[in-house]
Amino acid sequence: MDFKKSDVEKMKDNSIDVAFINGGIRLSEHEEMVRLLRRKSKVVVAFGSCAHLGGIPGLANLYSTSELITYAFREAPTVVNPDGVTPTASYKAPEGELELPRILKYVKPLDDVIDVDYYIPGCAPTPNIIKKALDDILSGNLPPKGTVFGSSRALCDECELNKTKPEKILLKDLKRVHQVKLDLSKCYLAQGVLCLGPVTRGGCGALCIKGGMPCTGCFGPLDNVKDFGARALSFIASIIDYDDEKLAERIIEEYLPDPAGWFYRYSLPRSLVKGRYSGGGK
Amino acid sequence: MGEVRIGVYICHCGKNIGGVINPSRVAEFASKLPNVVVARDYMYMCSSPGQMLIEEDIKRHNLNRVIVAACSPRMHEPTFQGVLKKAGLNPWLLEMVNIREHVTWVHEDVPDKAEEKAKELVYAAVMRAQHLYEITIHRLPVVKSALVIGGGIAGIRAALDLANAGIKVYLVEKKQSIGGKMAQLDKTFPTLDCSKCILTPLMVDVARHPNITIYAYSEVVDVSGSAGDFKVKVRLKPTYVDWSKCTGCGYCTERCPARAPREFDEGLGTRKAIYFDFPQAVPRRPVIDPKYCLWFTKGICRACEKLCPVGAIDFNQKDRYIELNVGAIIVATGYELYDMTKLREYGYGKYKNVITGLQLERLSDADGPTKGKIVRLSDGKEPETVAIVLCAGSRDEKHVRYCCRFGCAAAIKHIYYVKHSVPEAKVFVLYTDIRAFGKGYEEFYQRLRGMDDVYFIRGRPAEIFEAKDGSLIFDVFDSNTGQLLSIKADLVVLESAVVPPKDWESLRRMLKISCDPGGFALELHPKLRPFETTADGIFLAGAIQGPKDIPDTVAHAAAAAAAAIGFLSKGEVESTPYLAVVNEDLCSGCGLCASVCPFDAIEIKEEGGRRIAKVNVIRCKGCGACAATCPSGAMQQNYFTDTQIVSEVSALAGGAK
Amino acid sequence: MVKVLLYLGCTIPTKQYAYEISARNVLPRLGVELVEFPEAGCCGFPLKGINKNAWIYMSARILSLASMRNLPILALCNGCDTSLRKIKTLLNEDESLRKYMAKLLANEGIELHTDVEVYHVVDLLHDVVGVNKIKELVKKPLTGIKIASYPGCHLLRPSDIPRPEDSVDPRKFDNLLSALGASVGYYPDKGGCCGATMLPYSAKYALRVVAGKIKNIKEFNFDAVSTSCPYCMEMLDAKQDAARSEVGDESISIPVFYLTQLIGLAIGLSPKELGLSLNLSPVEGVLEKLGVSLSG
Amino acid sequence: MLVSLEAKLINRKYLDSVKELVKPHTPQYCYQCAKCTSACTASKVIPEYKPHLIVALTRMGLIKQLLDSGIIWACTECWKCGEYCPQNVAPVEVIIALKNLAVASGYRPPEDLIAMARNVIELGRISPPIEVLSKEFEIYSRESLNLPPLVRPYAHESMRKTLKDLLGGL
Repeated sequence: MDFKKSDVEKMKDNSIDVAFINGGIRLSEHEEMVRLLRRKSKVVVAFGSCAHLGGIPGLANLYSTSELITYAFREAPTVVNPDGVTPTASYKAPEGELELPRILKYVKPLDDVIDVDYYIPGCAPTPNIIKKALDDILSGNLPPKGTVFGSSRALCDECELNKTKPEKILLKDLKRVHQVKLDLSKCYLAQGVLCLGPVTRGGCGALCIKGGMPCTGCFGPLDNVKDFGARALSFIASIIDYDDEKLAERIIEEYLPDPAGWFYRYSLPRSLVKGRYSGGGK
Repeated sequence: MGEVRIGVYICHCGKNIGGVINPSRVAEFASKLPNVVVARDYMYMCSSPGQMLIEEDIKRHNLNRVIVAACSPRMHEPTFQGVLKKAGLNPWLLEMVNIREHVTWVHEDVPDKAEEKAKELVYAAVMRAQHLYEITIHRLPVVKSALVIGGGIAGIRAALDLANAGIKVYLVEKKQSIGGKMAQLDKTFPTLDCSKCILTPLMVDVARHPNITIYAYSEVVDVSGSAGDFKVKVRLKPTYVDWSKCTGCGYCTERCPARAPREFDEGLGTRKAIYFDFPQAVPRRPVIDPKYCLWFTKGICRACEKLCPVGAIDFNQKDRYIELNVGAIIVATGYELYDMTKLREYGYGKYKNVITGLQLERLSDADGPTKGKIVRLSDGKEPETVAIVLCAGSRDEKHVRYCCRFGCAAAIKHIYYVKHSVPEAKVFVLYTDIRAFGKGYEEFYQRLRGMDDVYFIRGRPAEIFEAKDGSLIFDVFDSNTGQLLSIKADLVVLESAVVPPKDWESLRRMLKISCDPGGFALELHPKLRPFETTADGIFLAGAIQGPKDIPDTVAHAAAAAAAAIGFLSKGEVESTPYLAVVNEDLCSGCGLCASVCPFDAIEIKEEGGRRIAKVNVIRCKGCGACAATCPSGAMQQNYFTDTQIVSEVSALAGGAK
Repeated sequence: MVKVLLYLGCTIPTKQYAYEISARNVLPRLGVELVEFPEAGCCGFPLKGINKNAWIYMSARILSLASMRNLPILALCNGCDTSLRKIKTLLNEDESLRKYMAKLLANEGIELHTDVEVYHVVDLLHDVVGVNKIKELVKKPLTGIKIASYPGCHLLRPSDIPRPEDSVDPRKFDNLLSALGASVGYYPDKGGCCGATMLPYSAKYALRVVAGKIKNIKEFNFDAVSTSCPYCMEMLDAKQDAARSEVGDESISIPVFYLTQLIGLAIGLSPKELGLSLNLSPVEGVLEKLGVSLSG
Repeated sequence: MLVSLEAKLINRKYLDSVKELVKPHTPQYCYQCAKCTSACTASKVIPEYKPHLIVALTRMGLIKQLLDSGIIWACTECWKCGEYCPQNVAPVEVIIALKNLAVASGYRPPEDLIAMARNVIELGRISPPIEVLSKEFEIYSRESLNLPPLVRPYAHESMRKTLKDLLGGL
């Protein structure tokens, strides 16, 4: 369908110097395209959270394909579809039988399908990181394979508010950012606002923090951390200061109605459980 | 350390393991695993030939990892670590696999599957062993001095024992005098010695001992540092008397016109506003109670100042603070009586003639408010009948769950007091069980129950009411006679439940030691290490570990002192091998580790413009809380790093292939 | 002005008419607006020995019906008060029980709700209306009359659920009597039981309980007794003669009043408005002291 | 009398159902201090009535003997035992459970109680309104006292059905 595809197919293998691929793998077509690009490229860079970790669309992994289709084409509040038509893989039109790409069971990050050399994290990637990656690649000063561009330390390391952090952070309450008047000169976490800076790779320059928003974790985990959400959940659980299980549960119910959305916003397909949910859905 | 070279040793443990699975097949399996140089099985790995086998292999095959698949590491990990050490290897290059408790003992009936499991566990250990590394134990010298908190009989005994062993002791007591509860008692069971007669010589010994400094009327306000090197801040409360000038002549206390309820008499008697706790007080230096002193309350009088022959009165005194540096701390803060007004159905605090056992001690004491005569408090008359109620608030889900451990013996002693003071009185003892378990207690019980007009009633009153003449009436079902008895008594004595002191909780938090459900300090092991705590260098003496009578308290205190002496004379403290270790390069200084550390072992320090977590190697107890919390994986725990655990877990998840 | 559902229970509207009459006449004058609650039946208290669930079900019903009216319940009877508060607590704590009861009630179109305030006369008057307000309304103080307050078991116990009175040291009842100008005082059996629940098992023993209680009150020189429970009234007042003959002690004799009747007298209502001619104990002496005559 | 503690006399099923009914109270924790009996209203007038003994027999599983005696119906439910019990046994709750168990096992409660229960089923109250006598032997009724007439409870028919189910064949 895409005329450019045949152009690329005609190219010699390994004839592209660098391919920057963004987006997660959602359709069978995506798999095909990235395999093709891999074959033709010397270096493949996963570009942005979706390619790196699966990204926000990866949260769809909490639902089955049929649930997703039913919701998207029939139930969503903005949908008008009186006949209840949903997409099918093939369709008989007067012009002949048309085929659409198949929806995969799960969204996958890029390296679930092909070998990836480098990662540029971020949703969206910040200009400084893109520049650094380009500089390194163009100068031939290539880092070890598998490197994620950005800092090797968590965001707190470069966050200006880190020095305002009290000696101990133990929280009786969690607050979402719209529920408090945020003091922009004080560590957000110390104010009880769920900031994922401690668990997130730095390198962005703490742009969101400077803009009055806590970190939501788009740069993903650090090298030593296997599962971003599990780590995030574990550190939050550690600093919630209740001996009473019931009170702690109350915090979760009240302030974390959507833990998967909070802790795996960008990385569910990269998690150890990968969100392979097979229940009825909510 | 270069190439990984692993030796695997499968123990038969006689028939314990060998009778269920075939250890040589497991060894055969292990020999093919990555980096395994040698794998063997042996009848008793822990025997000296077994140990020798490993030692020789280490030398011959140049092994640098050893895996022993045998029993629980609780049992023999130290044994095999010793083998490694002897062979010149770091002991933490050992990995144990428990194929006895975890395999053959529990899966005896399915030997095939058991063997499969043993293999899988060995496989996981081999994968984990690839990532083991040498662990260094840090050592720090100890300060050879000790702090004893609390100057009751437990603190006194512990302080004397430590001091006699040549250790410098600081004894901090919150009241004016040391002596504690024992000083308030008239007599002690089961021998009925005069309590003060046996206690005061010890108090004097403490005061005279060159190695002991007493800080009376003082309290510990802050504890920092760690085992072997504690820094302790002590508040010396203002006494308004310059104790360095005072000679203890007592002239001031005789002439003071202001009266106050006497704490030492449990509120029954009165004392002056300037006072000693009791005549034999140590130190014999008075304090002024500003709540009752006429100068503080009304701005008049100052008689004591005018009369003091040495000019020691100083109304301008303020709090003073001193800092002590000690290697060990002994906690001997004792107990308190449970507030009997909470046991409302018995009317303590509402009816005058309902008193506590400790109040009876004061009535019986010659130095007490009645000069030793036991009387009804409402009218001062001799009681014709006295009812002693045991388990008042003890063994009660609504009050105190546990047994007070001395109420029974105290009640028996109290029968004696009553019969001694008012020989013709009738005494009713209302008990649920008599627990006369100590040495000589049963004999004591026998002696008192043989007395005339002493009636033991097995039952517990439910409600006590006041009759019109101020005596007390209640019904009690006596399961000895099977009758519901209606009793009228002139005096009711409640053998109160026992609880930790009110201000104990803040001290406990300062010391960072745990407590049991009753709030008492938690010992390291209830049977084997009852006078140590989870915090190194902090020991427990007496009732703060749980209710105790005097013989048990003294024994416990002496044991705590012996343990502290042992600790201090070792000369140095060792870090745990399971230390938390920071990869400073990865650390972002977010500080969450410090937030969760229960031992205050982590500090966030500024270094080269960055904030980095630093672990105090002596304070760290290797609990792993920081490592589990660290969001960036920079904090790892020795012997349990993420890499070690994940490789073990993935090996298990993937199966033995 | 406080608005409540007048919940009468069983004994009051079928037998203890004096309580109903005095409550209906007195409470509105103290600023309590009574709303009829005729659709409410028994609270189930007498059924609990036969089947505990029947008890829970009946009280759950009352709570739900009251919740539909969106008004607090005023229970006149101690048994009703205990039932409603106990079942409210039970249902709030036990999810499976709550589900079970919701199912039973759904059969008759009632939605289970427990979010309803329950008052008894004593705590409503003491805590909501207030002692001072009552004091202000007193026209004929009960000066010189020493009255034993007798709250009755179920105003006090079980104390692990919210109770109108303190279980060991009940004071509110005495505070109310003091506000009327009466003198009050201590007697040991104040927290004791009237024995009413023992009646079905043995009248003889139940009467001995009554006799013991009156004896204890007289020992402490009281002129009269006041209660706020129809069962206690039935035992102390109606069964007083029987109790006297049971133990053969002529001294067993004391006037017994409902709290509401005494308040009524103090604020100047007539004996008729208080149903005083229905009291069977010798109340005439006290009335005479107050200058009130039954016939008048 | 000698009670033979044969295994078959100890009725675990009864004991378990009592334990279930009295939750969160704990008859198994009773250590026989008899504080309940010291407090008990009924014990003061009925010497053979002893709550601690009822709990002891229950704990031993000797429940049939207990139910045969009928003594449980003497409880006044004054709740003093529950109030003062140091082990949260709450004998009154045990006794209520035993009463329930008795009815469910075919024992007959006192007749007056049955009559009350029947009235609750049929009328919604333990009795119909009655005429009362004053001291002067005047007869009074709700009507003569100008009290509003009583009505049947809400949804009486379905309530009857539910109650009949719960209360069994009384």
